[in-house]
Amino acid sequence: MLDRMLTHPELLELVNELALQRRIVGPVARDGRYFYEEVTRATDLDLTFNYCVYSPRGALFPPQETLFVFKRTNGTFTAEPVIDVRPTALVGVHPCDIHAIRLLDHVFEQDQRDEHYLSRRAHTMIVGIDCQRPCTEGVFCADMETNAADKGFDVMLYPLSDPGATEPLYGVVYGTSIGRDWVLYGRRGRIPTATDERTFEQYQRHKTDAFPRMLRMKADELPALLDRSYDSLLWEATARRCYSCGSCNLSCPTCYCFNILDETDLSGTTGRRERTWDGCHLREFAEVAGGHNFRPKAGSRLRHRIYRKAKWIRQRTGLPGCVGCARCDRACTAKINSVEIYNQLAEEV
Amino acid sequence: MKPRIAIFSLTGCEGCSLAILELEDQLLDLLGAVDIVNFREGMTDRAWDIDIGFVDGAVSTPEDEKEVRHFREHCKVLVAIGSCACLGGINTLKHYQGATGPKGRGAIGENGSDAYRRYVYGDKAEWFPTTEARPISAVVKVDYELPGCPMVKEEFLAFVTSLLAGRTFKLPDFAVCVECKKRGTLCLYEKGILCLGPVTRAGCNAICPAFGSKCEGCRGIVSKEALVAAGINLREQYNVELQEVLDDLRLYGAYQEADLP
Amino acid sequence: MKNVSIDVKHVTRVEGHGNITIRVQDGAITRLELAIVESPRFFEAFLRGRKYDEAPHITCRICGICSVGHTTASVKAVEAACGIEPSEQTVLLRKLILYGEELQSHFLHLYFLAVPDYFGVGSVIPLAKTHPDVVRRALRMKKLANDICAVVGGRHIHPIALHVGGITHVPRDEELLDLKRRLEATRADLAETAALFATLKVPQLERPTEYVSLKTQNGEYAFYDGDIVSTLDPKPTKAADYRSRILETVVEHSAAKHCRSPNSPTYAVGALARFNNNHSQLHPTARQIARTLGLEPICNNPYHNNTAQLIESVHCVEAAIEILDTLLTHGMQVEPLRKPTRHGLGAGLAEVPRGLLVHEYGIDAKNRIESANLIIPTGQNLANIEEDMRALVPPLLESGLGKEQITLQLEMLVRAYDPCISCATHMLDIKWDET
Amino acid sequence: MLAPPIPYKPTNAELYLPKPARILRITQLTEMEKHYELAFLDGHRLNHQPGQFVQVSILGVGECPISICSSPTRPDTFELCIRRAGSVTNRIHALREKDIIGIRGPLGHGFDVTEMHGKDILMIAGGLGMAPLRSLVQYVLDERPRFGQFHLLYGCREPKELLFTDDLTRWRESGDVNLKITVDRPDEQWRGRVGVVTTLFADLPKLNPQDTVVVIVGPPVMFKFVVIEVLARRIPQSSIYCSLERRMKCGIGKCGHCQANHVYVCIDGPVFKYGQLKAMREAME
Ligand SMILES: Cc1cc2nc3c(=O)[nH]c(=O)nc-3n(C[C@H](O)[C@H](O)[C@H](O)COP(=O)(O)OP(=O)(O)OC[C@H]3O[C@@H](n4cnc5c(N)ncnc54)[C@H](O)[C@@H]3O)c2cc1C
Ligand code: SF4
Ligand code: SF4
Ligand code: SF4
Repeated sequence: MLDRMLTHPELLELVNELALQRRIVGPVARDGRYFYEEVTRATDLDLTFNYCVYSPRGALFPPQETLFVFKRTNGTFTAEPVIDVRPTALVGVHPCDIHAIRLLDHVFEQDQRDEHYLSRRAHTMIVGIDCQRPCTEGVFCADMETNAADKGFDVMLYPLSDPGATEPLYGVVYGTSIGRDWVLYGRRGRIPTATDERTFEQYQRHKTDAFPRMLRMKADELPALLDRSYDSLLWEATARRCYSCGSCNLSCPTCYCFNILDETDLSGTTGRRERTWDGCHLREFAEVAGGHNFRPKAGSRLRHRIYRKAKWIRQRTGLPGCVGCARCDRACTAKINSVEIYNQLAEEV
Repeated sequence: MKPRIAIFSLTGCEGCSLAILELEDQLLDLLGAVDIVNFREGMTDRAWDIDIGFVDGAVSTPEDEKEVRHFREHCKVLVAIGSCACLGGINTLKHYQGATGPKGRGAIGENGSDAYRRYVYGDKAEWFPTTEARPISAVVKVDYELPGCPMVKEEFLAFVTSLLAGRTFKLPDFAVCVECKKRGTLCLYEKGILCLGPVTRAGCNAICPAFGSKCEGCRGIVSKEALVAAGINLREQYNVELQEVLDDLRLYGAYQEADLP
Repeated sequence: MKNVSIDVKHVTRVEGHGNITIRVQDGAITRLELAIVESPRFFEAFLRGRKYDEAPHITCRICGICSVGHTTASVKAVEAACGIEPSEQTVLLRKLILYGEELQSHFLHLYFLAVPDYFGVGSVIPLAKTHPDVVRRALRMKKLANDICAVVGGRHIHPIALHVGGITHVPRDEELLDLKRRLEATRADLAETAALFATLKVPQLERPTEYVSLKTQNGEYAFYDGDIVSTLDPKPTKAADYRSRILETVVEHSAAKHCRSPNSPTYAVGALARFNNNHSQLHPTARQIARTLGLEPICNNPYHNNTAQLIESVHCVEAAIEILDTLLTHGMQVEPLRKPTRHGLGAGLAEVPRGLLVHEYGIDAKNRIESANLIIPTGQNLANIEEDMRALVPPLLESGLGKEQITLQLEMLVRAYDPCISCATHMLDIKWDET
Repeated sequence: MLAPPIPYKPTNAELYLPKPARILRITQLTEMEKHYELAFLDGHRLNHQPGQFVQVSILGVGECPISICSSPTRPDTFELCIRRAGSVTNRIHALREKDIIGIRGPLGHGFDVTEMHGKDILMIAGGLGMAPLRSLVQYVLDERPRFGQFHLLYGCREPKELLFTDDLTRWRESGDVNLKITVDRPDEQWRGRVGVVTTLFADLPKLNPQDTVVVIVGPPVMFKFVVIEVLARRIPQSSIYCSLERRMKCGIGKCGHCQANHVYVCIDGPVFKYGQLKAMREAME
């Protein structure tokens, strides 16, 4: 059921209004690709983007952020947490990335609330945009059941116009009162008609057919497949090519691991404790003082990542640990491909 | 007591020492935190009781060898800065000339391998004493290395602050790609360019890819395993022989070749 | 003083290692040398066999202080050899970054290397305590110059984005606007710098000298481009014919390649040379400063090279602002690098901070470099510095100054040329006997 | 018109903040290990369970996880035993009494002591494993009437590596615990047992499998062999506890470093039951 219809110019006007209140981050064309970037005007966004090279996770979980600042004074110290709460709107988030953000939300909420993430998240509004067809080759979001999202956004836009039309007409679904208020307070758009609903149904039917299945098994069969594959020789065989460069981790929207580092100024009396993205493919990730490494070989690290994505995260959170965006596969200069790995493992049994 | 610091230069472009002067925003704080007691490029006075000595440039003449031993003797901590001092740097390219051939990192005089000298100085070649170009660690014990062509000035600052704060300083143990991802740079492989990032030690904040240019490996090879993987990938995935890429890797770090597979 | 022997081992506050040796016996100079003890590096040799587009990234490593200059001459030489015409946008960006480097180098030289002499201190470090405002201003100006280089090329030392056939990165509008704003603000700093230099007493030395530099035909004060001219022979010579104006010879007694011109046994290049040849093409503001500082063409006092650098800095700031305006008006696009259309020999000339720089390469059909020749400003100046010293020493001796004073004057003279010895050493070394 | 933003107030902003604690006493235990007694500056008590750990901070250097080696039954202060191993621990070793360090915690899951009440206890410590175990030993001794038999086996490579030797003497003399010690490599003075820790099993009386709780803390190599001895005595897998070590950064289940298979050692552990570990291939490797 649609909540509202918006024309493209209406949407841009709404975004421009939003820009008065929030930093706007959305897809921008650069180097012939799309990237999530901060813009000042709605027209700088390109909502017809196919996919963004990197997910929007950096807007919520930045590559490096300060946890607290400290000061050492006469023998003791004081420390002050740094909570960065710039109101933000992520405009143009695809369903896969919405699923990934839901996972981050869960992880940073679970057990102990991590306010560095959660405060930023609370100040972030998400305007989703649905994909009617795969954004690019190699994605397996349909297999992961993440090519559509029914929650995790404030507003979802369905680009309902025919592909030939010059300007899309968006079917709008509200996810939260924040999203609804944005559209309604803005007094833009109109109430959907029965025709709109029919177009929307048609859109959904087309969509189902448009996504090819890449995996030989269903997402919920992956944990069992991996259970059987712990000792497969495939890990080592594939990882022979692995640079341990971590590009797969760092471009993945569901990777949330981080390192913690201290930085000081030249006087040494003040400083910051920072967290920065880390990745389980990096050699030192599981190394302890004295040099023992719990995952010393690229093969064990590759296995760890794949298990996390397809089994352990789901096991711990009930949410998909991989959203099928294939960013890891594209980022890997060694052309190590997760779909290929799953399918090869399936062959073994 | 403020640490007494010296900055020395051997064979190189002195860009690394210069990089210290380019820390404009931090220079006054730096001068407040340390005493620079010996820095020919920037000052006249020179002293010889030194806590931390930074050396840029490679060892490439008998004179360099003598000097670097002298530095070692007078510095409690000796730090190689820049690719020349850490890896031999661009100077080592001279060994890939004329009769020497690509693999002949031999001593001067062998197989006419001082062809480079003749090319520049003609029949006066003998007047210019030169030896194999080497990182300073090939001659003396080095406590820390800050590679990069030029040295990454932010890393230099991080090094000095770590030392002042009592933190152990460690070079990143991961590849440049990590920093590309953190910066959000489009990977050059997506533009069909074989970048050396996956085999090169990070710490430069992936500045070359960020400016559209492939990583040239100036910070040295991150690990042997990565290089082995490169050999396999280039042949199997990209149809390129490792040797061609080695030619690129040689730009700043031909001396590493001893460690290559 | 009848017998004097001066040995300055490692002249400080210059780029690279240089020694001064002077022997005076019975009042006559028996030996006078500025020797370069920096190790030779063999760039021309190891360029051979490398890919054509690697030349700029290799040759910028000749020198950290003028790496943008080397890159500029290098891309121009390769493009001349390979028949590549860079786009207008590329040329504008290259000029902008070259201005950045001229400024960075001039500021560094004026404030860090030369000013301490006038304040009678050994380095800029004590000035941080006694004259913090001067040092802070110097740092602010230098940082701006660096940031120009960083915005265009990624960094000042060994710039990244400058390539044969184009530029691999375009700055964002906000970055350009920021530079423009800061360049405009730096006018005040330059005025104060000029005021400071107006108070400094510049040593006197007049020795008729030939000054060689590039000159453009389009009225632009030459940095990026131009033909060779000199104060003795203003007829322009094209880059490709540089050999008719710069004669590299092996001088037996010094075993170094010296440069002379068809007109003089030694000549000078650098800021003063450019000023002497192209004074009328300076931006009006720069000409105004020249008048205030009392510098007029043709000036034969090498110590005024510093004054010329200051005047050029004013010019570069104005010229950079003009380029920024053009770039901001037209907007920028990422352009693909242009590829070779032919192969052969090509020369690239540029005016870098220390003077005329020549790169020349032969590129073969496989786009590999087969020959290289590099002529570096300091290399051209060395013989001239020696001549200046020859003129300077006798009056100094007569004036009854102490050895220390004489040494300082000599060092100041060397520093006035702002020699970049790292650059020069690909070609020059001097041996001498210890007496 | 835009909707007014919804106010949001962070509720847990101090998650990563260490609290200042004063070092009251330092004892050099061995060449590599020092023993620290600490108390929070603001008078707060740590209120931990045996087996939990804290994150110790030297601001400007970093933070590292250290087990609490004192028992919650002695609540006014808490104790740590720290081996010099890297940048943070080296700096801690350079500190003196009255100095202040940062403490975050207690963190992790410790031993479930109530489950142990009324049972016979067998503890096996290897090397530095004695540090986390000491907390539990003290607890059992302080609450002695709640427990049945108490055996403690302790193995080290060399006599000079034995931790808490004063405690060991006291414990043995108290008669409250059946303490056996062995070393792999004896020196001249050593009069005790020689051999790996499993050789001490021969000295144990017959265990009552249903009424015995076993706790194993030591290096991974020791672990497997000890488990075999214990299982051979028909102890159920749910009665065997052990403590794992992994690289840790956050200590609160976010940073991912300590993950071993599906578990996060910092929040799911560091204390696990053998039954859980069996499913974790990496923990056993
Ligand atoms: C639950 C737990 C309890 C521990 N209890 C004790 C104890 O009681 N006494 C003791 O001496 N040691 C203990 N350790 C080991 C101790 O944490 C490491 O020796 C310490 O982290 C080394 O830190 P460093 O900064 O000195 O070394 P570095 O090598 O400089 O390590 C840098 C960082 O890596 C991480 N790291 C490195 N090694 C380890 C490791 N072994 N475990 C966890 N993180 C690591 C830490 O975050 C550390 O700050 C324990 C470890 C864990 C996981
Ligand atoms: S594992 Fe790969 S496909 Fe899955 S979410 Fe991460 S980047 Fe996307
Ligand atoms: S991106 Fe590829 S090569 Fe790099 S760590 Fe991941 S799997 Fe290995
Ligand atoms: S551009 Fe180079 S360094 Fe960056 S991610 Fe790609 S391969 Fe790695």
